[in-house]
Amino acid sequence: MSDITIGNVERAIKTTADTVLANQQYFSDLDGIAGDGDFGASLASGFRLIDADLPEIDKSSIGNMLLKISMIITKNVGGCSGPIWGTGFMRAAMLTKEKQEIGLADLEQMVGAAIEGIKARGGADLGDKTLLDSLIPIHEKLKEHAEKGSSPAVALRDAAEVAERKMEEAKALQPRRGRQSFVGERATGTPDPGMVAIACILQDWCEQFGVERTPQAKELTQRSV
Amino acid sequence: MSDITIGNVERAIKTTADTVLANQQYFSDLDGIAGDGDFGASLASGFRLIDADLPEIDKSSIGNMLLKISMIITKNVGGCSGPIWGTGFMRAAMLTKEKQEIGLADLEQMVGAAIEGIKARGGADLGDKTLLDSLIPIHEKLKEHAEKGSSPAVALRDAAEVAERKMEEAKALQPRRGRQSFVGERATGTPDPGMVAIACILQDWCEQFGVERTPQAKELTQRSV
Amino acid sequence: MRKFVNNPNDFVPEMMAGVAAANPNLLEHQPEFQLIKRKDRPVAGKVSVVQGSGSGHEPAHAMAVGPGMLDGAVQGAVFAAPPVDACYECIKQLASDAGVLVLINNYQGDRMNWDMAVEMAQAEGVNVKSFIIDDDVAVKDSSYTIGRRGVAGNFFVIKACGAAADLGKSLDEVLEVAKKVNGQVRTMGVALSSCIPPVKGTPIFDIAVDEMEVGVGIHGEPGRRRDKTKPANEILDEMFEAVSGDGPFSKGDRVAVMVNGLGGTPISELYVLYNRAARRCEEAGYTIVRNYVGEYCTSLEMAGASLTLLKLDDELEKMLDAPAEVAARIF
Amino acid sequence: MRKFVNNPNDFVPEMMAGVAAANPNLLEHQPEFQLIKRKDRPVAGKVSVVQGSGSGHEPAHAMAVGPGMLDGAVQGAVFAAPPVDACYECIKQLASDAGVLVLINNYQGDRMNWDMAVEMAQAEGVNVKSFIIDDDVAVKDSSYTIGRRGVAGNFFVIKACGAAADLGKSLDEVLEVAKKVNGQVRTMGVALSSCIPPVKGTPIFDIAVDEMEVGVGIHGEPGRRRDKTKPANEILDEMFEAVSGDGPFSKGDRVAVMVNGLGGTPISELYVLYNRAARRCEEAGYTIVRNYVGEYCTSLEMAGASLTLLKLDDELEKMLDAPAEVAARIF
Ligand SMILES: Nc1ncnc2c1ncn2[C@@H]1O[C@H](COP(=O)(O)OP(=O)(O)O)[C@@H](O)[C@H]1O
Ligand SMILES: Nc1ncnc2c1ncn2[C@@H]1O[C@H](COP(=O)(O)OP(=O)(O)O)[C@@H](O)[C@H]1O
Ligand SMILES: [Mg+2]
Ligand SMILES: [Mg+2]
Ligand SMILES: [Mg+2]
Ligand SMILES: [Mg+2]
Repeated sequence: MSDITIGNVERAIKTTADTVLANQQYFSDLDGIAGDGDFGASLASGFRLIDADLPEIDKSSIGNMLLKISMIITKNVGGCSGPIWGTGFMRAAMLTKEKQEIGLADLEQMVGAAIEGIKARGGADLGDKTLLDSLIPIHEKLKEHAEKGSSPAVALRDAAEVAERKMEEAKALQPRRGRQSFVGERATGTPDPGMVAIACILQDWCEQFGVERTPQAKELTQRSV
Repeated sequence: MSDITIGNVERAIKTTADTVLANQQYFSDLDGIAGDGDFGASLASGFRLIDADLPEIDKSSIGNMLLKISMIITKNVGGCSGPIWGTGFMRAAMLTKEKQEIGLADLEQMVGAAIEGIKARGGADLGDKTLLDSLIPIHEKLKEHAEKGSSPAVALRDAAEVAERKMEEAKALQPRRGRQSFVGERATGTPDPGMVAIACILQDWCEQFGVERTPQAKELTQRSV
Repeated sequence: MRKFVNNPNDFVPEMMAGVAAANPNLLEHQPEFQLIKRKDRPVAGKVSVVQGSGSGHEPAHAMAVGPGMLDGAVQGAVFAAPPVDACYECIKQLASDAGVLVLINNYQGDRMNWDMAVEMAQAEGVNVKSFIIDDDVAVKDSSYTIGRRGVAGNFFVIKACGAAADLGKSLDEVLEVAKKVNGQVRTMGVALSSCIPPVKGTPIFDIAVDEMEVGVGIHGEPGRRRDKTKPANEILDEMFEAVSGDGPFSKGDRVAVMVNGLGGTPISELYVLYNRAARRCEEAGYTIVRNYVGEYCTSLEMAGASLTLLKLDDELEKMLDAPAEVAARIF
Repeated sequence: MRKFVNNPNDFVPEMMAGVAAANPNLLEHQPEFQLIKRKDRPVAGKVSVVQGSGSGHEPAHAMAVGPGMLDGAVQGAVFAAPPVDACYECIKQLASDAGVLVLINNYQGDRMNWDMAVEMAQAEGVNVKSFIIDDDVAVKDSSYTIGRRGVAGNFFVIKACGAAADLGKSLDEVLEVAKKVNGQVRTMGVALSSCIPPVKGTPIFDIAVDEMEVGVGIHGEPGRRRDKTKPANEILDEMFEAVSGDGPFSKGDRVAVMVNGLGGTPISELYVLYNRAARRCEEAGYTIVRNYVGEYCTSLEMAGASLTLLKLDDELEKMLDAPAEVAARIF
């Protein structure tokens, strides 16, 4: 019961694709408030193929599946999102090449590895108002739960909680990396699209995996700008 | 009293310049309804110089003065208006090279000569929805009054009357020459800017020369589109 | 006003001064007449080719002055033909012993002013002839025109006459080249937006964001109809059929194709249109020998494009191939 | 949408197909990677110069492929850097024994994708180096960028590197040329309107008709400030002072000047700006050796312009003088 099967991972990926495709316009619109409005389309160009290929792709291990996901993203998604998300999935894949099942401790390490990869790739860090501002505290929360031996469901609920709260808190920040840095007044007060995407995805995972959680932020309840 | 002095002619020209300059934006806006909106600016580019030069220019005869006016227009006004107005003044000048004073009969012949010149220049004729649709009936009215021996004031009042009425009537026409031909629906129902200009000028002459006449058309009373 | 403009009345003179400043060795600008002329023209034995019209169609006309192209050009205010005097000066100053050919786009104002200027110059013994360009198939008579309008096909007439003049052909021979090109070139345009003459300060016509004017003129004159916008390929198809169906084109022909932007349409969109035009030519059995994608004859910042087809033969291919250079260049 | 577009997702592939169709002898288009390459490249002994970035900046980048310029270019979706795989293919397919130089405009997405591709190609033994262009003086860090952005100065780096590669210089020597140009070139832009990415279908930012964004980026990123519009000369003055005051320019210098349109501004307005730029250079004691007025690096149909100054020396003058030709041409 504290284990996450390859089937769970597949379902999480399928849900992620559904979230990205359903919110393509919304994510682009968010990106458009202070930037170039391509975030939704960029992510969707990868997850559309993932959605289509998922039934067929190599599922000999969690790592092999994630590696394939990473490659589809790297091949098809440009902008900042391709390298960031591709690197994240790639690093998580590296730790699970042989695994059919993982525990919370594995998941925590996968997220940690993804974060390191993303930092190295894009040069951003905590406080730069990127999706790292979600991933880093999520990682801490997962670590906490892994140490406590919590259930994946509880960890997921708390991760979604953290994603929503951090998204809210980061609004006040000035972006310092990626597409939205130096937008000055224009970006301060607006959420980071990458952080909104993370929060939406985690909320949709909650729903998919039967984890009860009621989001508060209009970014999650409304999903349109 | 039935004679028109060179001073009267000068005053008429000065008034014409005032009318053109005061209504520059209006004339361009009228032209803009179904065309390129340069009529007001084009005419003004000539009459601004006429207004400035009028005190200085050769007034040894009515013809010499009008010749100078014609040359200023030809030199400075492009588009259709330059050749049309330049030719008109030129032809009128030809008939009055030696004259210090003219009668209605002279005036009638000057307008007739101007009409012939304009027809030859631009190839338009009655019914093409150009300022000829004003000038030709005005010319007829002047002829009538010249034969009757009317006063210039009466002739002027009736000329202004004709200009206003013809302007109204021509709205229903489809333009066939110049800038507004083939505008189809867009131009039908709208007045011809050249005809509006003629009506405005004659109305302002009435006022200037103390001829009582109350215009009805909003093109004359309102002078804005 | 979304424009880089100082005093709107200075717009044309300042632009022309800029063109001359950018080509200090080649060009001279005479502000009294808004005349741009080659400093090294006229030359004995070579016909001078000149043109002039209202401003707002840049790079036509003054920016088309250069080796192998025009020898001089005058521009009036935006959308207003240049005054007679300016046309006359253009002819006089460019007159060589071989003569002057005036290329006139078919608009009432241009014709009148140039006609008077040509008469004046002829009266003084200048060997000058004029030729009327009327390549626009959209409408028969239009605003500004009796008969068809002269639009982007203008470029080909200039290019061929410029080359012919450089070859030392006589005035009558260069005139024949103009006739030939004009007889074999056809254009139609579509506008997606209006444009804003600086002095007017507001758009010259209203058009909704989802509307287009099919067969628009380069002063925003109405064309065949106002319609809802369509996918790029369908718009191109309509232009292609209008142009191809009107001209002397048949299977097996060698052609030049131009997709001309009207000023506000990015070059990326022009290549989307060209992509379809190339396909349509292939299907029609026309071999594209040369293509031209860019801005040649515009209406200020109007969003829109026109399609031009020119039927070629050996003589014209040689003329299009000939070296040429203009004020508005890339390198 | 005031655009010539079919399915918005096909916009970039169709545009690139059009570019290849317009240059059938010179260029090849590979739709899998949105790669445009010279058919006759790579060649032994010559460094290949490549570039790639998001679409929407045409004629940069794919339309700058041609003799004396780029050997190949990849483009991503509008305003999105091309994916790693496309960058990798571009490097691999253009790799000659003399090596490949990748010119990257300084945007986070471009850097990341190219960095990964360069690493991948190097791992396979390809002799490839990259160089970051950052000529925009408007802001230090910006959206998309740590450090300055790469904008229209890009053209000069391409032109000089293309010429250097044609001269048979080594990869390190061509890289030195890139460094030199980048060190001596400065740019700043001003936007008068937004632009509309086809997939988005609406403007990417709001700006009132009487407002301008001073120091705008080529993706519409904010610049130094939002302000009321001003007369053209005053806008040019501000650009001139920003650019001239930042770079290594001093009295007596020989310079190249570029007035670059952002896509929706007619060339007439660009010459009004150039007219002032020429005056300002004269007053500053700079001799303009070459000038460039037109569109080189755009933001779709954005109304706006940028000013670029490049300090010259004998070597660079020779490089700018060298023959070159690109897909987007006039004759
Ligand atoms: N250097 C970076 N590190 C981590 N995340 C980043 C970085 N740069 C951007 N991002 C994330 O990517 C999102 C934007 O993605 P996208 O719109 O695809 O990129 P682009 O900036 O190229 O348009 C941002 O909201 C941010 O969360
Ligand atoms: N051939 C012509 N004969 C007489 N009047 C004409 C002719 N063509 C145009 N006009 C007059 O000129 C007016 C338009 O002038 P203007 O706007 O200066 O010319 P353009 O058509 O060159 O823009 C019309 O309203 C009409 O009255
Ligand atoms: Mg983005
Ligand atoms: Mg007009
Ligand atoms: Mg006009
Ligand atoms: Mg982007």
